[in-house]
Amino acid sequence: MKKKLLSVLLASAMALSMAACGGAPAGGDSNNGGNTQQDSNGGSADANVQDDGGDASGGDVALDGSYPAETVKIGLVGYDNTSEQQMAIQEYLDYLSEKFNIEVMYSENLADAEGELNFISDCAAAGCKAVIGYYNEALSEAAKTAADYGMYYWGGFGGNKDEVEAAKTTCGEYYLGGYTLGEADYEGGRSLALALAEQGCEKVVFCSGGASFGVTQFVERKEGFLAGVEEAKANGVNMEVVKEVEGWPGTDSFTADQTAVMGMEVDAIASSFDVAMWFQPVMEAGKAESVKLAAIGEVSDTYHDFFNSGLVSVIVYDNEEVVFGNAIPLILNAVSGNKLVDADGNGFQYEVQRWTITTPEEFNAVYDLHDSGNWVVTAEDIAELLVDLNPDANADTFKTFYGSFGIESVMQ
Amino acid sequence: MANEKELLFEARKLTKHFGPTVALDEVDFKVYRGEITGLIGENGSGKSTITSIAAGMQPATGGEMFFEGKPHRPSTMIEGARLGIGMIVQEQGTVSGITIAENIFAGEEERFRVGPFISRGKMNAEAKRVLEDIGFTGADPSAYIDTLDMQSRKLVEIAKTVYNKPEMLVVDETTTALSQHGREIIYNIMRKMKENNKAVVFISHDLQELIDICDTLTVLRDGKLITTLDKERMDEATIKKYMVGREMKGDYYRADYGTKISDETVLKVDRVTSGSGMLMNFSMEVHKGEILGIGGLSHCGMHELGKVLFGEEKLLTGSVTHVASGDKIENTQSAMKHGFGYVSKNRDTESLVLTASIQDNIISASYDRIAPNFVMTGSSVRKFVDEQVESLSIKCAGVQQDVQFLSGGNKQKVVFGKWIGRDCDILILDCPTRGVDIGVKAAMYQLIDQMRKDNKTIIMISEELPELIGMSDRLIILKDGAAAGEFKRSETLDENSIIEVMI
Amino acid sequence: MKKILKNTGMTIAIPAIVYVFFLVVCSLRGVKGFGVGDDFATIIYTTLYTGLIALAMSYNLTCGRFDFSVGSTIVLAAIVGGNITKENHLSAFAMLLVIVAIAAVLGLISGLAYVLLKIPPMVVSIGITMVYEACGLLFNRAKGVKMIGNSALIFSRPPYSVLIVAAALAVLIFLYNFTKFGYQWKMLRSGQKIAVDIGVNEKLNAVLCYVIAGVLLGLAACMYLSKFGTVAPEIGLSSSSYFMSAFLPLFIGGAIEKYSDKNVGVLMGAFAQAIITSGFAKLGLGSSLQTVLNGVIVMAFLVYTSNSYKIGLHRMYKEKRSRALAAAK
Amino acid sequence: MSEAKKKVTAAVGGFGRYAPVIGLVLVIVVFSALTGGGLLSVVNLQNMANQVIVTALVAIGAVFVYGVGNFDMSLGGAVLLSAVLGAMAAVRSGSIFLALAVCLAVSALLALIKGLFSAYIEVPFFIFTIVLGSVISSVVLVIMGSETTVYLKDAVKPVPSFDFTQMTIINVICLLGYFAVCLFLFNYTPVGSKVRMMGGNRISAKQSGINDKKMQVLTFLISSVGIALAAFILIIRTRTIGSQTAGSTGTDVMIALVLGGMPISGGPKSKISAGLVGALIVTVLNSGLTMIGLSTGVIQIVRGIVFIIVVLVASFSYRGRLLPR
Repeated sequence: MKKKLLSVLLASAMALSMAACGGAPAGGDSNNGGNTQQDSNGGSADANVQDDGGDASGGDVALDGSYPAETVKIGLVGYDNTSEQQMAIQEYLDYLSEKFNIEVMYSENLADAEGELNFISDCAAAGCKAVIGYYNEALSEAAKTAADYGMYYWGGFGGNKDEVEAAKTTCGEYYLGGYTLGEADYEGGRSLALALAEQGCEKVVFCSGGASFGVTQFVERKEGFLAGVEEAKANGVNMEVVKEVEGWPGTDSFTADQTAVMGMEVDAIASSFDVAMWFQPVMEAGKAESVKLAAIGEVSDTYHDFFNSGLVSVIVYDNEEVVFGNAIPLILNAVSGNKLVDADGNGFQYEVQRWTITTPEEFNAVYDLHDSGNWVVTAEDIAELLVDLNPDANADTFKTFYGSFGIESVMQ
Repeated sequence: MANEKELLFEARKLTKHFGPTVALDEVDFKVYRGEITGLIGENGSGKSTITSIAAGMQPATGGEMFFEGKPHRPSTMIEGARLGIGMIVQEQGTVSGITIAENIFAGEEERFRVGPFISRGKMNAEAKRVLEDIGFTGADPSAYIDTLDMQSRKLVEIAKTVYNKPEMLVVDETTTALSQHGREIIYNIMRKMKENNKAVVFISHDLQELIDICDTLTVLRDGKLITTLDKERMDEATIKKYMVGREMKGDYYRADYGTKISDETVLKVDRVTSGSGMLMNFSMEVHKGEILGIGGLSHCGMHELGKVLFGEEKLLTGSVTHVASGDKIENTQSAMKHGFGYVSKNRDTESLVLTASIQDNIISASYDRIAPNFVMTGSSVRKFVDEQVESLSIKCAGVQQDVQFLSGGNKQKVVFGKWIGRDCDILILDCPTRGVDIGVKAAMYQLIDQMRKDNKTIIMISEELPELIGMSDRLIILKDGAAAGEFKRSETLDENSIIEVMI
Repeated sequence: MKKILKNTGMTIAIPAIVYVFFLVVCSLRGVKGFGVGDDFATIIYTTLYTGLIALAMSYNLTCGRFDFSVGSTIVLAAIVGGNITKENHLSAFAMLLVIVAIAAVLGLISGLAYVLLKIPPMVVSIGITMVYEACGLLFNRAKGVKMIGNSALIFSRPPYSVLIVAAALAVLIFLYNFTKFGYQWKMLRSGQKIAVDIGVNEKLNAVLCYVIAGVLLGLAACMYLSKFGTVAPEIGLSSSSYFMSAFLPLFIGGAIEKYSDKNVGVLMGAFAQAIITSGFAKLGLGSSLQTVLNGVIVMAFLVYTSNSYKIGLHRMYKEKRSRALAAAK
Repeated sequence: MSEAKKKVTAAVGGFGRYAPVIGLVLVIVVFSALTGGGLLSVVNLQNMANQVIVTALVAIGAVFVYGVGNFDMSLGGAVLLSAVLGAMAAVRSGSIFLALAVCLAVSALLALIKGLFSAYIEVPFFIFTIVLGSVISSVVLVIMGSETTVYLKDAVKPVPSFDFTQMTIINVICLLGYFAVCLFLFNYTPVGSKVRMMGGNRISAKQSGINDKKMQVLTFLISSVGIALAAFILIIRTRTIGSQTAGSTGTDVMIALVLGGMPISGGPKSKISAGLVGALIVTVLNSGLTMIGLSTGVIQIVRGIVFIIVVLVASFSYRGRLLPR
């Protein structure tokens, strides 16, 4: 009898605590410590010339992790901890957390909206001030949950206009805005197809990855790719998708399709996720020269030698510093009380460029930069965009700065 | 004039307790080389206990054993076999899914090692020789043992024991389950062992068999050694006299005789053949308020009859009809609906859930009674269970205690409590007092008699003749699946006339 | 002689029937080139790869021990072994040894965990899977292993792949039929109590099963690594996807065992599974539809194997009933 | 078993019964220390309340299924199928009540299928559910076809959305309501006792008149209510149901049951509190580990080791000579 009493007692205790604190967080943002007005110690920093990689000539605050005074904890919602892009972002944010007093928490592999919302509420519990929606399944609902917990939310919902509007209404001041590459994933797929068309590839194989499993990111990339193929056909290149390979490597059906492709006359293999698992079969089939590989991928050592050897001809690359790194200045500004807002006073959507790398020189330019340990967007550049450190920083300087980055700018 | 044979095995003051029950009470037992020593006694007399302790199947509680003059205390069957004691038991000892040869040489594979290999060919050849040795030529040793029927599987087991060339071979009631051909094989083995100056301990119910084969016959009763008869004094009458011996204590069983049984039939069994076991075209009727005893050797089909009556056994032909309602009993639910109750022979695996509490076990047959409107309040459960625990005086540390921690007698009381609580009209009891000490047995008998007085019908299946004689109004004896004889309750009824029919 | 013919006939029956079935369906649907050329190469690879995993599982599953950590052992062995090979530029054969050794040790650990903790195998293997997957993630900072173009990756192509599986099969047939371990394993499978009473050391036998499974999984890891050149760590028990396709071969192997040898039976099952997958791919069925059909086939086999004893029982009942009726006349 | 051994097993068995609650308190104390009180902060308490819901609902229902000895690995699949079809119904009709009805109907249908296979066709239930799980997730993909994800916002009529407090209240009502019903069924009606007996020894349960076929179907139906509620809450809380929804629920529930002290093969030691206590332990464990900011790999190692330790403690009460299968 004691046992049953105990479990009923336990359940009611939990219910009481939930009901008690049920009402608290909705309204005020009592527990995120308000916005400590960090008054920068006078002397506006001289607007430094837009030279990337310049030394720390920004504001006179040393970028050694002491600013801002109170550590800003940030939660990053990620889909797959082992994906190249997410690891690249992690590396960049590690670099920034040495320069600024920020601490980034990464989610476990998330499979569904519920997991995403749970992680966001975990971040709140861990005292995060903001959430970076790198992976987003629940669209504006994720932003709303962050706002409910009094946390800022950064995320462009893949460029989906009405989602951004929805987020603005539901979250008000907590929505920081997000990048748009037009329809991010859709554009990614399209530029992949167009780049291959330019290189005169006609018979193309497309790996649709999670499209057949209903993962939105991959579905849009597939639609974009097919649209790109139609566009290429319209202006003269009779390009056609000869085979679609679904799913992930390791399953029997993927292996079967892969062998079938090796048996076909193919000009190029394009993949909506990384293309590394094709190197081995293509080389074994001795088609390294005849078949070009293209992917929405990363500038990383995996592709380095194969890009230079010509096996990989196209990489559609979202530079993690430009596309995702811009969350940091937005967050730091918001936390320090001078949130960057557009005309109507809300978080805003801003254009960013996606880099389509088609030549080894372009690839090596970015690769060597990273290899030598510095970055396209350095901490000093970010310091420029912080109102605390540079009073005349505002939404427009932010937009022009990040909007200007294309592959060419890196080449100078 | 027993010639002075060499003493092979001796047990001095061998005792064995199973909790409160005394299975062996300081027994001195000798086995000589070149002799077949018979052992006889009713179930629970301790004959299987002695031999299983000697073979190493279970440890003794007290006393010592000597084998070939050396102190003997085997901890496992393999150790016993290595020391030279082979044992053939009743239960199935072969492993299905592997070949006959693999069964014979189970655990002995090293014998056929040729370099890294264990040569299958050599093993099969040797197995063929072993089978021929005991005259069983019908099987190919490389075939799967599942292809053989029960009889032949037992012969394979015998071949395996003989192959280990034991100094002393124990045959424990194996002949009852075998056909005539199988029995011949065992008899030859025993004679050959005797010729090679080895020893055999032969346990059986079949008096005639014992008389033909054994040189000496030891009679056991209630864990005590009564006497040892040599060849001359071995005849059925004297054996039975010693076997029975127990004076019919008045208050032990039912005292009344000649009570009138109502001729209203409660249950009609019509030409029933059961799926398993030996039961074939069996018919009988059960009258209201009588104790119907059912006896016979352990494989005569009586246990399957118990399951048939309770709807547990698949019927190939015929039917069991509950006369009052005219319904046929197809499954346990319909049986219980008509007020049937069933106490199974293997209590721990079929009548009880050992890891569950006493309370859960007792209420497990009477949910409809305790919770008519689906709600089962703690108080109604407690009342129901306490009533049974008190009336049966079950010794326990509380109703929440696991049944596994109770003694044999108390476990049996819990089973009885389960069915008495349900207030069944017709109770099927299969070996109700098996493995229970004398004190609890007496209580059980009072209880059964009391139920009879409460006008309940009881069908008691038992392997113990004294119990059947003492308790039942009518007694049916089964042999090889068919009714071999029926006896009415009377003072003069004794075991001899029953055994006549039974064996 | 006749018996041998019957046995070999029955052994190859299932894969043959499946092959013919798909040949017919493909030709009806006008799909050319089923099971020829490259398709056949894939069928061979999938047969050997799934066969190795099914063989590894068969030694534990038939003894009632479901091992959840099959997938995580493959991943961890491939990642650790692959990186060691890459750093020290080992030869293909050396890589094989390293990966198989690591997998064998992993098998030993999960075997000892089961035997020493005496917890139901299903439960302990889930704990083990979590730990192995996490180690795979932490090793090389979640980058897994990338050995693309490395000269050691030769085990997915016929001469080598067939060689290592043939060698494994030979060893298994030897172990299964001619060693003490094999005899005792067969006894423990259906007669656990009797075997232990007789004195068979069940603990040693169980641990050996896990080590053998480890070795086989090591071979499978080499084949996977050679095929794709890269292995990413799995997390959150998702490594269970590796053994999904092993069920059908296990059941078919169980059915074929009487006619030849369990290990050959399991490989035949894997061969049938590979043909089915290749057939589906050829007919252009979507991958989700394939999983559904595969699942249905496995369920059908499940129902057959678990109820096949009833046929024998039924025959016995019928025979006894006729005997009873005859006696009653 | 020798006298001494019996006493030891009884004592450890007794301790075993309270181990889960002690485990829960221990986990709470350890992690609130490690997170400097953060674990029990107002925000985190309510965050955990939301996270415990799905696992707890399914785990409480699963106590019945595991209790009779059926090891069900397709719980995640069942939640997924109910959630997807429920969401589709919500989108087409705009009413959340229809969504709840569809969830209940779908999971009840699945329960009947499982009951059919486990009681009447007698297949090795454990392997059957693993295959069933993978088939369900593929069937969902076939059903969803091109739609890939169901968003409540494109519903015909705007589906009522719930703000934070309302959501928490709904969670509490569903969880405590379902827990109370299951507590009543398990401890105050014959159902619980029948489940315990069947799990302990199916032959003797059958011989006591317990209809094992009907009971198995009943346990699946009770568990299907928990699954339907979990699916419903998923729909109204996340308003987005994709094909990967409830991917990890199956294993989370099993871990929760084991941590809650539920014997894996069911039987008399099964307790309804195992579902709730276990789910709380898992949620506190996950939340605590995330808050300390460990990397994903380390979190899973800790979880794996805690899992094995708790199972070891719980398994002290049955120590046979033969290796468990």
